[in-house]
Amino acid sequence: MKIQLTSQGDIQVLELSGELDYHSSPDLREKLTELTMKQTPKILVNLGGVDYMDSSGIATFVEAFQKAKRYQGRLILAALTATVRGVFEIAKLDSIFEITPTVAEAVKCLGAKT
Amino acid sequence: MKIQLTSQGDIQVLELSGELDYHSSPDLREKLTELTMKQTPKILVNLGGVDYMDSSGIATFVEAFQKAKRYQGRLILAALTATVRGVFEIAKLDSIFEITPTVAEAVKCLGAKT
Amino acid sequence: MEKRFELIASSEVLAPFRREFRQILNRAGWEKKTAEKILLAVDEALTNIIRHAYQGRPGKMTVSISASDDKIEIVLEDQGKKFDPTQVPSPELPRHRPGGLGIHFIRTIMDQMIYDDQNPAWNRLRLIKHKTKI
Amino acid sequence: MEKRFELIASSEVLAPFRREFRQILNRAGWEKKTAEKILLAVDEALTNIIRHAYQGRPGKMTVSISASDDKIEIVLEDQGKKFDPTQVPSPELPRHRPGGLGIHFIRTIMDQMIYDDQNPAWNRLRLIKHKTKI
Ligand SMILES: Nc1ncnc2c1ncn2[C@@H]1O[C@H](COP(=O)(O)OP(=O)(O)O)[C@@H](O)[C@H]1O
Ligand SMILES: Nc1ncnc2c1ncn2[C@@H]1O[C@H](COP(=O)(O)OP(=O)(O)O)[C@@H](O)[C@H]1O
Repeated sequence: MKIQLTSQGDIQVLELSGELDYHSSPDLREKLTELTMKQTPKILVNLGGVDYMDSSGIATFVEAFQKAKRYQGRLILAALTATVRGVFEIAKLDSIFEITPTVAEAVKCLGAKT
Repeated sequence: MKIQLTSQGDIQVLELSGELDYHSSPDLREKLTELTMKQTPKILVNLGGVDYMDSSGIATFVEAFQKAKRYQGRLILAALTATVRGVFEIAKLDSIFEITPTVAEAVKCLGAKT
Repeated sequence: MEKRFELIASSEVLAPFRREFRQILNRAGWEKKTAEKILLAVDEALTNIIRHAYQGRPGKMTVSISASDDKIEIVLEDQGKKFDPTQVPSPELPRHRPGGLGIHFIRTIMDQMIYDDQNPAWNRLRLIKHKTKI
Repeated sequence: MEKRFELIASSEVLAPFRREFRQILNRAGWEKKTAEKILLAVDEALTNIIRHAYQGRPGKMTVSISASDDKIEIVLEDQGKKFDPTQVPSPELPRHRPGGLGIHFIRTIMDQMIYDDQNPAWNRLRLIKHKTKI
């Protein structure tokens, strides 16, 4: 699992690649916790490079999503592969999370301020 | 942790020696579970050789004790070293468990039938 | 096709195991979408063994895979804490709290999840999936 | 006297660690009864790191011991799940269900249990005991 943090205006972008499972999810959790502790208002997670995700990955996103909600922050998941999208669907979480097909749409959705 | 099972009349005697901690407690748990699954009416645990016990050891005994109670079985702990007795005391469990100073007293207490 | 893996119960074994299992599923003729789901179900069961059955105690787990033309059967065995996952009730979805989805995934993906209660010292879980729903 | 241990977060390291720690406590002049209690407190904290902070993920934990004439301070560090044990309420005793005693043991045995919340990536727990109660 590789995690890269960049920013686009006032949006913090986490770009993930590799497999997100019980072993690798603590790294993602750490990065997301750093962002939510700072009350980052706009978090965009680019999942385009993630070809596998299990319930540990889901749990990590649910936790960050709830934390962001508490301070009125937003967390958007973008560019999900079919496999990863399928996992959100089995969990019936595809309707709870804000999910956009592409990163560009997520940026538009969050309204980047530069 | 060494565990030896012998019997004295209708009493099943578990003789333990060594250190009872998070690492070794599953072995004890397995032996005790075997006895409680068979609804062994009289279980005597000889702790004379146990010079260290932590809360995992306590938890193992509490679990077996509750299981034995459910089928009206009895579990007696005998010959505790001062260190081990101290741990039951911090947990305030010394008054809940049947504890006897020696194995002979435990046998008498359980009334071995031969 | 039969294949048996003996794994150390630690999270770093998951990714290499999945790599090999992916190839087996592919060779056994499972289409990618379903293969990824079976992979997920088995990964969830192994994660539970690592996390809940052994909880940081050293331990082993074995995965025995039998793939025939029409179905796949995966048998998972461990010597951790005795636990029957088939008894866990299904969670209400969507869950708004983190966790508690693993067994639901296994149940949803596989056709059968059978816990074998015969051996007092082992957990043995059988997961079966048919190529065409029966 | 200062001593630092780097341990793998797995249950088999506990017994060998205790053996060394026992000698340190003895050399630092602690009477056996109190030494065994301090040993127990540290063992409970390490067990919690193995079991709850890492949960079967590979990880490291360090124990740094400073023993002076009048007190001993033990600092435990890990990179597992962030958790502040000082926030856990004391259980009602006696507990009739198994478990839930570890933090109570640490709290009862040590004079101070301080969780250092400064580092977002590390857990750091300080346990202090004075030779004569202050
Ligand atoms: N192999 C196992 N051994 C012991 N307990 C287990 C096992 N698998 C699952 N459990 C228990 O069942 C609960 C639900 O499991 P699961 O649905 O996989 O969600 P999660 O692991 O995220 O909590 C776990 O929290 C745990 O208490
Ligand atoms: N280092 C830790 N990391 C995460 N959670 C912990 C940690 N230590 C304790 N906990 C949580 O606190 C609870 C109480 O701990 P404890 O009193 O040691 O009893 P037990 O471990 O037997 O449950 C644990 O069940 C666990 O949920």
